[in-house]
Amino acid sequence: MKQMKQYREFLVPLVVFALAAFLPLFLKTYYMHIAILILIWAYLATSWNILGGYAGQHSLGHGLYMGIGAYASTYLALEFGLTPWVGIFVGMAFAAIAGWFVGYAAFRYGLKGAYFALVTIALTEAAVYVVSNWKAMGGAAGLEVKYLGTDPFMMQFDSKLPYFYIILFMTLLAVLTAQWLNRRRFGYRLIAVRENEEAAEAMGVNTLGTKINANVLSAVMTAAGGTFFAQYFTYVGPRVVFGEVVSVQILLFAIIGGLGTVWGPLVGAVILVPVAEIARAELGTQFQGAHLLLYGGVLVFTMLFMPNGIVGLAKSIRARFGKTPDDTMSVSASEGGAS
Amino acid sequence: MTFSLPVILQAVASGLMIGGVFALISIGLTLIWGVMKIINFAHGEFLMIGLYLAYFLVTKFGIDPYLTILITTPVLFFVGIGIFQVSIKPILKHPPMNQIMLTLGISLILQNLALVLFKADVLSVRTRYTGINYHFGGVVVTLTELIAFFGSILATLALYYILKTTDIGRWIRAAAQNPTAATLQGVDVRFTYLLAFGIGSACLGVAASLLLPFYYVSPTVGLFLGLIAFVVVVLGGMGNFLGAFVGGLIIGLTESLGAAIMPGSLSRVLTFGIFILFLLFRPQGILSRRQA
Amino acid sequence: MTPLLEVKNLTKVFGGLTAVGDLTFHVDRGEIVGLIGPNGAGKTTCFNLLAGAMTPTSGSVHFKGEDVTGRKSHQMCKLGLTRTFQVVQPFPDITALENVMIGAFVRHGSTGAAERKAREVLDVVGIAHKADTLGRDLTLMELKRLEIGKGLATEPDLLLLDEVAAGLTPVEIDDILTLVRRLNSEGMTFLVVEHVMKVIMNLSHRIVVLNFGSQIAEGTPAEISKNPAVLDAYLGEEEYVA
Amino acid sequence: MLRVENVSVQYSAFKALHGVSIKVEQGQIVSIVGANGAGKSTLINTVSGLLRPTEGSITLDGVELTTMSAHDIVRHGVVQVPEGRKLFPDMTVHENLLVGGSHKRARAGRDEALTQVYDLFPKLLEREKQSARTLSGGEQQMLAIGRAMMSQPTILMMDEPSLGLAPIVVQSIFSVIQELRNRGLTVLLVEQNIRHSLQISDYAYVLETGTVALEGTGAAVLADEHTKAAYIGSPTGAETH
Repeated sequence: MKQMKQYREFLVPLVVFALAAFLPLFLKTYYMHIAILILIWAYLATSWNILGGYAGQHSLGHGLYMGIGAYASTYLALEFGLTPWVGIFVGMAFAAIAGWFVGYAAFRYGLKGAYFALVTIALTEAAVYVVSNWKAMGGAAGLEVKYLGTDPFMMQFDSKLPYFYIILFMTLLAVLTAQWLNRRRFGYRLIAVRENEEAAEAMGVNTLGTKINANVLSAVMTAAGGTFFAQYFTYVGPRVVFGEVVSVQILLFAIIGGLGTVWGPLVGAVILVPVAEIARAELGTQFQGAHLLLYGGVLVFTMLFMPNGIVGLAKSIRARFGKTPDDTMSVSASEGGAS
Repeated sequence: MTFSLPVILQAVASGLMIGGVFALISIGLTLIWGVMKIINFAHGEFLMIGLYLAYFLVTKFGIDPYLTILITTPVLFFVGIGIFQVSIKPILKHPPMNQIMLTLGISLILQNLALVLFKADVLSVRTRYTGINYHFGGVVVTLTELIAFFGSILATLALYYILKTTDIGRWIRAAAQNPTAATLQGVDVRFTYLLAFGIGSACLGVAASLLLPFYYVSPTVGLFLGLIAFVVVVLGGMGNFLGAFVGGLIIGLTESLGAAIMPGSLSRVLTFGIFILFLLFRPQGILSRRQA
Repeated sequence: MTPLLEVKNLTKVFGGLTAVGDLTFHVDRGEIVGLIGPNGAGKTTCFNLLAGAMTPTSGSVHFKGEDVTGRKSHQMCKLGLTRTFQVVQPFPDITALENVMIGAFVRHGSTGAAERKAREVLDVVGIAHKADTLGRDLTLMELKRLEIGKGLATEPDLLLLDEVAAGLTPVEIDDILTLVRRLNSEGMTFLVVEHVMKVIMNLSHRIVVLNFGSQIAEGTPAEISKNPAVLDAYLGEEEYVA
Repeated sequence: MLRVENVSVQYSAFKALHGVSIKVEQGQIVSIVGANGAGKSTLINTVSGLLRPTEGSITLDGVELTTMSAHDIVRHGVVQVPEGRKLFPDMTVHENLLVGGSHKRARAGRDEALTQVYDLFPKLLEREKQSARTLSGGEQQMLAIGRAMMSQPTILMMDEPSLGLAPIVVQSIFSVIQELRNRGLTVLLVEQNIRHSLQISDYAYVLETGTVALEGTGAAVLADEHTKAAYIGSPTGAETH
C-alpha cells in the first residue's frame, strides 16, 4: 500500500502519455510532424525547466548542450558508423562534462541572474564560432545525417510514426523526472535555492553543489533532445543547434507555460507550437520569421500580464477565491510613489 | 593569415575605428543598465531600426548620410521612450529575469518584424564618401570609418558633458547610484529612468547614421552588434561610462587583430572568451576597483 | 567539559573597518546566551561568522571541540549549528510544511521521514494548522515561528536566534519567549541576538555585550543592567552637556 | 506645522505602526526615540512618502502629504537625512550638494545655499572635489546634512545621525543640529543616542512596538524610568503593558 502511494504521483503523466500514444490513429502526416515538433520543444523546455524553473538559474545558453548532443551523435555516426542509440549517450556524457564545468565556473564565482544569463549566452555563441571553424564538424555548413531510408539501428525511419513514439517516450521520461523532483529531497533543495539561497545554505543545503547538479542534469537531458533533433531533421548546423535564437526557443515554452511546474513546458508547447507552425506554413513564403514574431509577442505579453505563465495563471485564478497576496512594500524599493 | 607588421598596423587602425563605434553603441546600454539595472536585449534591434531608418532616408529621400543624424537621433530617443513607457515601466519592480525575457521578446518582435517588412536582404548604401581612402604609411583608412570614429568620440564626449555638468545628468547619475537617496533629494526617479532609456536609445541613432556608410543593414544586424555591446559593457564594468569607451576600443582591436591573425570567424571565439573570463573573474570590469 | 561553542579572538575586518574585533566568549550546553549591543555593534557580523556565512579575518571558532573556523553555512548546519535570520527568510512559493521539510532533509533522506519530522516541528512551534499555507501568506508572527521551526528541523545542538522579537507585540513576544524557554528546558542550547532588551534580560542566563565590534561586558542580566559601560553604549555618554 | 495623525503602516505581514500621532511645531527640535524595531524609521519614511500609510493622514501647514509622491514631498520642504547617509558615493562632494539643490524650488537660491553649507561645514569645502566615498564617517554625515540643507527645507528629518560615529564626532553633529535650530530650522530627530537627543529636544515621543508609549518635553522623557526600561529593560520586569 505504501509503495502504491509513493508512486501514485506518476499516475497522471503515465495516463496522459498513454492516451497521447493513440494520437497517430487520428493524425495525418503533416499533423504528425506538428505533434513531433510539440514534443521536441516540450522535451527541451522540460529539461531547461529543471535548471531554470526549479533551481531558478535562467540559462540563456542551453543551445550549447543541445548542440553537443546533436553534433556528438551525428559526427560519431558519420565518422565511425556508431549508432545514434549509443551516440545519444556519448552526447549526454559530453554534455554532463560541459554542464559541470559551466556550472562550476559560473556558480563558484557567484554569478547570478543577469550575469549567469550573459555568461551562458556567451558560451553558446562562442560554440557557434568554434564549430563554424571546425572542419571535422563540417564548419559553417554543418553535418548532414546520411540518408539510409528506414534503418531502426541507425535511428532512421521513413515514417513519422517511430519518431513520434521515440520523442513521446523521451518527453514522458522528462515529465516523470520533473514529477519525481517535485516530491524528492533534491527537488526541494532546487526550490530552496531558487527561493532564498541564503536561507537554504543556512538550512544545510549545499547551494553550490545543488546548482551544479541541476545544471548537469538539465544539460544531459537537453543533449538527448539534440540527438533526436539531428536524427529527425537529418541535419545539424552551428546556428541551428547552438546559438542565441535556439537557446531562447528552448526556454520560451517553459516561461510561457509556467516556470518550475511539471506541466508548464508541455502546455506552453502544445498551445504555441501549432500556431507558430501554421503561421510558418501559411505565411512562410511571404513572411519569414512570422512564427518568431509570434513567439516574441507572446513572450512580451506573458511578462507583462501573466509573469507566472499559463499554469501559474490557472493556479492563481483557482486561488483567487481564497486569498490574494498583495505586493510587498519595501523601503529599499527604488522609488517612493505608490505604484 | 600573415603576421607582418603592416598587416598588424592595418588591423590596429581598423580596430580602433570600429572600436569607437562599438563604444558609442555600448554606452547607451551601459547607461540603461547603470541607471535602472535592466539589460536591454533589444538594444541591437534598436540600432537596427536606426540603420533601416538611415538607409531609407539616404536611398529614398537622398539625404546626406551624416545629416540623417538629425532625424535618427530624435526618432530613436522617442522609440526608446515609447518602448519604455509601454513595456519596461510596468515591470520595473519585477525580477530581473522577467525583464530580460521581456526585452528578449521585444528583440524577437523587432527582428522578425524587420524580416517580414524588409525581407532578409542585406542592404548597404554607396554615398559620395564611399571609396575615399587615406594612406598613412602602409595603413589605409577610409573616410567613412574615420568620420565614424571621430563622430563617436564627439557623441561620447557630448553625452559625458551632459552627465557631468547638467542637472539632468546629475539626476541620472544620482538615480543610478542610489535611487532612494535621489528620491529624497526631490529627484523624480521614474522620470530619470525614462530619460536615461531615451538617451541610451538616442545614442544608437547617432551610431546608426555613422555606421551606415561603411556597414550594412539586415534584420539580424542587431543580433551581433547587440552581443558586442554586451561584451563591451561587461568589459568596461556594467554601468561604467568610461569603461564602456575603453572596452569598445579593446573589443574593436580584438575583433580586427583576431581576424588578421586567426582563420575564418575564429576571432569571435576570442571576443566571447574575453567576455566569459571577465564575467567570471572580473565582473566589475577593467576600470572599477570595487566589486560589482 | 569543553564548551559547546568556543570563540577565540574572533576578528573580521571589512576594508579598513573592524566590524568584530578580538571577540572571545563561549556557550555551554543547555545555556541561553544573549549577545547584545547598540546598532552597528557587530552582532550580525558575529552571527554570520559563527554560522559560516562569512570567513573571519583571524581568530577561531570551535564547535563541539572541533575547529570549525571558516566552514561554510551548510557544513555548520550539518555539524549541528543552525541560525535563523533577523529578517524572516521564508521560501515564499512553497507551503509552511515544505519550508520546514527543507531543514528536515539535513538528517532525513526520504520525503516521508522529512515530512514526519517537519509536522512534528510545526506542532512544536505552534503553526501545525498552517502547514499547507504558502510562505508568502503567513503573518509575521507565524513567520517568526516558521523561522524557528526551519532551524529546529535541522535538529541542531546550538540554535542562533537573530532578533526573534523584532516587530512583534508584547503578547506575541511572550509567546515566543515561552517557546524558547520550553525548548531550552528540553535541552536545546541558544545564542540569542536581540534588540528588545526585555527579551534578552528575561531569557538569557548570561549576556555578552558588544560595542564597536568589541566585547565591553559579560555577565548575568542583573549585572549587565547595572553596568555603566553598557548604559553609556546604549544611551549615549552621561557627561554630555548641551 | 507638521501633523501626523493616527497613522498606521503595514508592510506585507508586518504591521509596523498602529495609529501614531505626532506634532512638530515651527522652530522646534522634536525627538522620536525607542528601541530598534519600534517603528521610528518607518515613521520618518512614511512622512517622506517612501512608505504609504494604510490609514491616517500627514499634513504640513495644512497641505496633505499623505498621497503625495516622495519627490514632491521633498519639493514641499519636508526633507530627510536618511539613516546610513545614503550619499551618491561616486559623485564629488560638490555634486552631491548640487543634486540636493536641483529641484525647481531650490534651484533659484542654490548658490546662496551652497555658500551657507560650506560656511557651516568648512571641511566639505576642503574636500569639494573628492568623491563622497572617500570621506570619513563624520564628514559623510556632514555631507548628508549639507545635501539636505541644499533643498532649503522647512522641516529637516534626521534618521540616526549619530549611528556608527565616534563619541567626539557625535558631539559635533549634535552641535550642528542645535545650530540649525538656532537658524530657525525645524528638526525631527530619530535617535538611539537618547541622552544626547533628549537633552536638545523641545519635545519627544517614545515609540514602542509601533505605538506612542510616552510623550513630553525632552527633559521629562529623559527623566522617566519608562524610557530607560524601553531601552535596557529590567531583569525582573516581565510585565508588559
